[in-house]
Amino acid sequence: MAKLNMVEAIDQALQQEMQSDPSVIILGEDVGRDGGVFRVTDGLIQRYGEDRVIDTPLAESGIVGMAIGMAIAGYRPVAEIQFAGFAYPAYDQLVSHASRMRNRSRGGVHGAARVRMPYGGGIRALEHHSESMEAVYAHVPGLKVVVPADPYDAKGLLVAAVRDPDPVIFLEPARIYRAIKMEVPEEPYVVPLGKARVVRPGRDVTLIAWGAQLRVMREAAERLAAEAGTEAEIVDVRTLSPFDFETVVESVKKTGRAVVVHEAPRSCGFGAEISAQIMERALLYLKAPVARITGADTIPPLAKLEDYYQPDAPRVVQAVKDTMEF
Amino acid sequence: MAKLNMVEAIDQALQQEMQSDPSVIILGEDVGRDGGVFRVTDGLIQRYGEDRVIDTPLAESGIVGMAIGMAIAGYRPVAEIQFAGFAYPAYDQLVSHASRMRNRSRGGVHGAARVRMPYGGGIRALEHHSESMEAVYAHVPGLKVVVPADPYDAKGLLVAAVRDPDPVIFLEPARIYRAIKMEVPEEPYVVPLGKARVVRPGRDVTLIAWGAQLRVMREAAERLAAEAGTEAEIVDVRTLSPFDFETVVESVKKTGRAVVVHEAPRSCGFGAEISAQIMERALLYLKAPVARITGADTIPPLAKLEDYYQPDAPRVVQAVKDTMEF
Amino acid sequence: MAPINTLVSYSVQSVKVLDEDGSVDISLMPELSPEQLKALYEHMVLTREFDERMFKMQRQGRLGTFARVKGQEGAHIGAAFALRPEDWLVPAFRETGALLLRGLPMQQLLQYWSGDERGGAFPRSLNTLPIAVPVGTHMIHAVGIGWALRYSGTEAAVLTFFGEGATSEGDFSEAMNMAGVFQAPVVFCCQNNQYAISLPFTKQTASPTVAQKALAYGMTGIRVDGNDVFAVYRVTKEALERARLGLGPTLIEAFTYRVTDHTTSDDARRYRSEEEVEAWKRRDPIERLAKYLRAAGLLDDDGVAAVQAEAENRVAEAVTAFEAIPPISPEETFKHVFADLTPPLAEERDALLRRLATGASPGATKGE
Amino acid sequence: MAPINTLVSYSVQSVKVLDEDGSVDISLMPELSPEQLKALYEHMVLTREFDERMFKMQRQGRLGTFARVKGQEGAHIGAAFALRPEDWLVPAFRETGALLLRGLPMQQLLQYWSGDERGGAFPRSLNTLPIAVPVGTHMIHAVGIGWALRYSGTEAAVLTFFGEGATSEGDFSEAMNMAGVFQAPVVFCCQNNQYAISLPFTKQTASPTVAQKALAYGMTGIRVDGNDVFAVYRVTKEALERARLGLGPTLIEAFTYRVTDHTTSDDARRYRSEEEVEAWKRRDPIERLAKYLRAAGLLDDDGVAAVQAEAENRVAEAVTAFEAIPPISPEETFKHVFADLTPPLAEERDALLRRLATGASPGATKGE
Ligand SMILES: Cc1ncc(C[n+]2csc(CCOP(=O)(O)OP(=O)(O)O)c2C)c(N)n1
Ligand SMILES: Cc1ncc(C[n+]2csc(CCOP(=O)(O)OP(=O)(O)O)c2C)c(N)n1
Ligand SMILES: [Mg+2]
Ligand SMILES: [Mg+2]
Repeated sequence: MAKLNMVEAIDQALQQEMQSDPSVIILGEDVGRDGGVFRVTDGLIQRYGEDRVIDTPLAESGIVGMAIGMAIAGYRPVAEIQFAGFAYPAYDQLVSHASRMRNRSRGGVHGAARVRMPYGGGIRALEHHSESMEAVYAHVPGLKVVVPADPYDAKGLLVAAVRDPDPVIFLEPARIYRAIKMEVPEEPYVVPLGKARVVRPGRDVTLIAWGAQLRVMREAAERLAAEAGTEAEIVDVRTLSPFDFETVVESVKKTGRAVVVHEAPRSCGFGAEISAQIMERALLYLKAPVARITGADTIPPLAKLEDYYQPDAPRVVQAVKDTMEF
Repeated sequence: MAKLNMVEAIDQALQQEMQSDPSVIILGEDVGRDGGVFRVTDGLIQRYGEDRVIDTPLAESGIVGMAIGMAIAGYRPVAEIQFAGFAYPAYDQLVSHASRMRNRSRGGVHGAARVRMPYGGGIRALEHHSESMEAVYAHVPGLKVVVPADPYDAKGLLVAAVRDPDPVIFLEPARIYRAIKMEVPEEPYVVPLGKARVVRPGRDVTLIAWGAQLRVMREAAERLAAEAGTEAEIVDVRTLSPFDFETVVESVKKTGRAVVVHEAPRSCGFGAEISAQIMERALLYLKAPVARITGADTIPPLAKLEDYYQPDAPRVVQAVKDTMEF
Repeated sequence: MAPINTLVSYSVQSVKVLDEDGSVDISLMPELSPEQLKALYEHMVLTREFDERMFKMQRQGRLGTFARVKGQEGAHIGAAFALRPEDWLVPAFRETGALLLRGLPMQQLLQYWSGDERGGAFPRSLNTLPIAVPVGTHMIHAVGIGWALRYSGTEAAVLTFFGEGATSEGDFSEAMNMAGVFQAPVVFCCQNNQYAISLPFTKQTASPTVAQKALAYGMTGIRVDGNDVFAVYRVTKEALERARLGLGPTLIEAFTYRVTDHTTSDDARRYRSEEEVEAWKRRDPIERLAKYLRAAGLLDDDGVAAVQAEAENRVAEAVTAFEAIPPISPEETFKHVFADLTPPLAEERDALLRRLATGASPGATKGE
Repeated sequence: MAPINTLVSYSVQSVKVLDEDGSVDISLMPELSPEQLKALYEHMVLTREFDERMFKMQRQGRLGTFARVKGQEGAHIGAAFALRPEDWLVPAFRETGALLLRGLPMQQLLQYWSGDERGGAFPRSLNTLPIAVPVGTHMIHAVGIGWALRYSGTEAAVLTFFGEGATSEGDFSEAMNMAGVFQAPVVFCCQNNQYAISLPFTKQTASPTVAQKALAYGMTGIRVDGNDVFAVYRVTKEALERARLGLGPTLIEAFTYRVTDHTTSDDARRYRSEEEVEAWKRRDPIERLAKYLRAAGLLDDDGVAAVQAEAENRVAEAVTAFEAIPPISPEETFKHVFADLTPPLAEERDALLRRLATGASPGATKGE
């Protein structure tokens, strides 16, 4: 099996889905000739031409709106927004149309735009390039929200998203685009939407995260095992909407403790939803309050202060220790 | 003291702030000649003229963007978005600029647009006219989010918002625009932002809500007292951001039980944040999990099914009973 | 060296075929058979009758807020009359006549405006999108559909409607620009009824016409008298044909007037004069067409009465059919959020059904 | 009856003053004193030198990603040269020369591009907004400021810059339309450098010029040769004067070329040919101005060398000053979210400070 990083895995997923399904269309800023600013769509225009890999004008609302129209007409558009921080102009199209077209027409047509975007911090970028606003999509009925944490999942989840009949916000953690290489099967496969997974079993505490934070979790778990003999179970949420509460709750029922980690601002982040659900579904199992390790409720800082904003292993380790001693 | 409904109270607040502060400017669709589609700005253009009560073209992003420019230039713009369901085109201006201008310029300039909008369901309106998306503002660092629950607060909170140096999303529950009349002092007064209030004391359970749900809470509390002898304490959150966790947590520490109510979709609604904070700050006081009574994670239904979506007193009563028996 | 150089020159044309006294400019008159002419007339009368009836039902509390089309029948029916079944229609919310012309059953529209989402289930065969309430946001869907038609080699086009107020929204500009870039087979039809709720056209934009907005996108723009159903039909037909042939999009400004309130929630007397409204009522598109038909020997007093009676009948039947529709069940809210019910939604739905099973019925708060 | 009626006619002009060989059209040459001419030249050279130095520093890892302005000095410096101190500048991100001309200290710009937010603290007296990264979204702020200037009776105007890519964003259209409606004293200056990252202008819009986009808003639009600093200056000066007099906004398209990569993260060879770039390098705006100055006896070889040496000195000083800036403290993140620290933010800040006090330092994840 070839070892791929996330960029390559996504590129491969797109290439294979385009190959097997002529209704798959790519569109976005610089996705064609340039292969995307992160090279995620590299080589696709050479294979599939300008009509299926569309370099659009600079207009995010238009990109998503056009994708909705394509979906209505029976295509499977995969739109790219260059950075999640530039997706807000398309928020109206997502909330008012993509998420509702099916409901409005009682299933007659649907607005299943698949919208990929690099998101999250840790890449020392300019203002607006480090946004983690997954919660403002997860709160919208009718949108699915997916975040892969490694190349294998990135391919399988994206294949699932492309084949899914509903609009999907597919958030790609830019920080780990090239940071992880792993074996990725050559043939297409599906990692189903709506299923979390336990990536490390453990008995003492459940660590819950998605995307780039999974690496932080793993490091924290190793340290905890080494430093304190604490065995952390790690759950990769993978799909924020629909949320797989069963996998999460089952783990917490076992461990009795949970720490949720995300880099998005704390207030009203998806961690709050997870925390609330754990209380609702497993209060009597809890030996300590569910802790949240998150970004601050500040504007994500520029490069020099970014590390102070991002959750890191020491913070998680400390939070787990506090939780264990509660 | 005159008895005013919320529309009149807001109109009066705007009028008085315009009177005392020449930098206060109103802008929005139909706010002038028409006095606003809900008549909230009725009479203002006659008093202050077209230059201070500006009928804008139909462009929400432009309205908020222009307000940001006015704020930069030293004015206090109060923009109206006709319905919260039409604010999404302005989401980018709010997230990318209003909330960040101060931070970006290190305090040199600021984007303190005050953005009023009718929000919420219960008015038997068309699609998009019943939105309760307060959470997608409360999640944005740098925005304040305020929801009045009665005419007195509407006036005092709006005066505070107009005088506040930061951008404020001021959500007016359309459902109770004219449903409540109460004595409102003629002279201007401030209800400070960031302070919740206990509107009904009680020992057994804390009901937490904002906006139109306060009426539902009161009815539920009366029924609970009558039917079950359960004395509910009601907290009106008033400001979602910054959130007054102290008032909420203090109440829950006393009662040991809490039910949060909102009509917004459940997943990632502001109720999740409150629930998570209660657990974080008061787990050991809890006799039952914090319950959430909310709208469903569906597209808000049209008129005929609206009542099935909106929280109502029977649902809250039941939730409290379940909580009491936990 | 040519220091001041004229790079490009443009002009904006306006077209009128049918005069207010019913006479036409033969050189511009579109080809329309007597049957087509009568169909046009019948359809405009039916739409007006339906609009009147809906208004009454709204006042009786049987329908919710809706947007009347009275006085604008020439504009949107004239345009939609040029559509073929394989074309697409992407409406806003003030095109009742166009929707009916596409074959949408009247009772379904009543159902929709009564607040029953099942009314939005427009038959898929109509190639017609549901009503779009957020102003200006739907035209880009027409571009996406148009792209798909072109890409698939389908000889069909998309007609999308919107008001002049919608042209101020950023999405209008993005849709126009993308239509230009992708040469999408889309006809953008602006019903310029001169008001966006209370805002008059002159305050909506400093541009003297909507038509010239096309120039920003390298597109053709043209203005027609929107109360002249022949002009609107002719111009739209040509634009659709060009679109179907791959010759690109067109912007049509149908200059008309909203003689009623903005919606049933509005009171237009707050912002405009009775005289202005009366003057425009005299330019009624149906009257104008009737004059022509009478002069052409296609209509007489009996014909007028018959068409009116038939319209009333059909509307009455639709109202009866509407009233026979069983009430919508609360489960409907959960049905089409996603293609398949997700586990969290199933949980929420089940909770609702359990509540209802215990006899609980949703209670509005006291005193409302 | 006038069936086909020309409603309005427009043409789009282009202006050129300074030829590629350095000769000027006297009839169009703006009034500029020898001092002003020299200042223009010095400033363009300084900007280029600074741009080169920043590029080197970026490659050394001392700065983050930034957008070079090489080849576009004529466009944005020519335009900004027409500003008065009481005017406002609302920049995008590719106007280094204009920012420096406003008086922004070079070290502050270095600080900003190095990822230190304190660099955004542009002195309030400069009437200059911070850099706007989201494309197309800032021009509406210029309209709000312009509205305020006009309302307060201040005889001043606003100049806002953006690229041709920005014209595809809906916000551009909303800003232009509102500027037209409110007759805001705003000059919209589009640096059409023919690329938006990899997308060439011809695919950005079907409109042959940016200038004609003004017609959609009842505004005047004009194209100038953006590598002709005299033409840009002249046209901008006139537009600003009109604006200050309350005669409304103008759209200026400065037609130029981005001879470098889009940003330091880009590789332009992926999407355009070396020949194209080379051809445009030969139209360099600084060279062109130098030819004129030489012919006018205002510059010679020594002068060129002296100006270059002075630019190098000033840049070197700025780099030294930049390097002396003490590191930013983590507390800064919390300082300007709101005017006053809110209780929840104070709690978060205190938690961070407590962590740091225990000696914890933020740790990147292993293997990064
Ligand atoms: C995005 C958005 N903003 C505001 C509204 C409220 N609204 C409904 S119709 C309307 C005016 C529309 O004017 P125009 O486009 O001219 O169409 P008309 O109603 O005249 O047919 C407004 C402001 C809306 N529906 N959508
Ligand atoms: C809203 C938004 N979308 C995408 C981007 C990413 N991006 C940065 S610059 C750029 C191209 C801008 O092109 P243009 O407006 O012509 O300006 P230029 O870079 O050529 O000066 C893009 C797509 C962004 N910054 N903002
Ligand atoms: Mg209109
Ligand atoms: Mg460009």
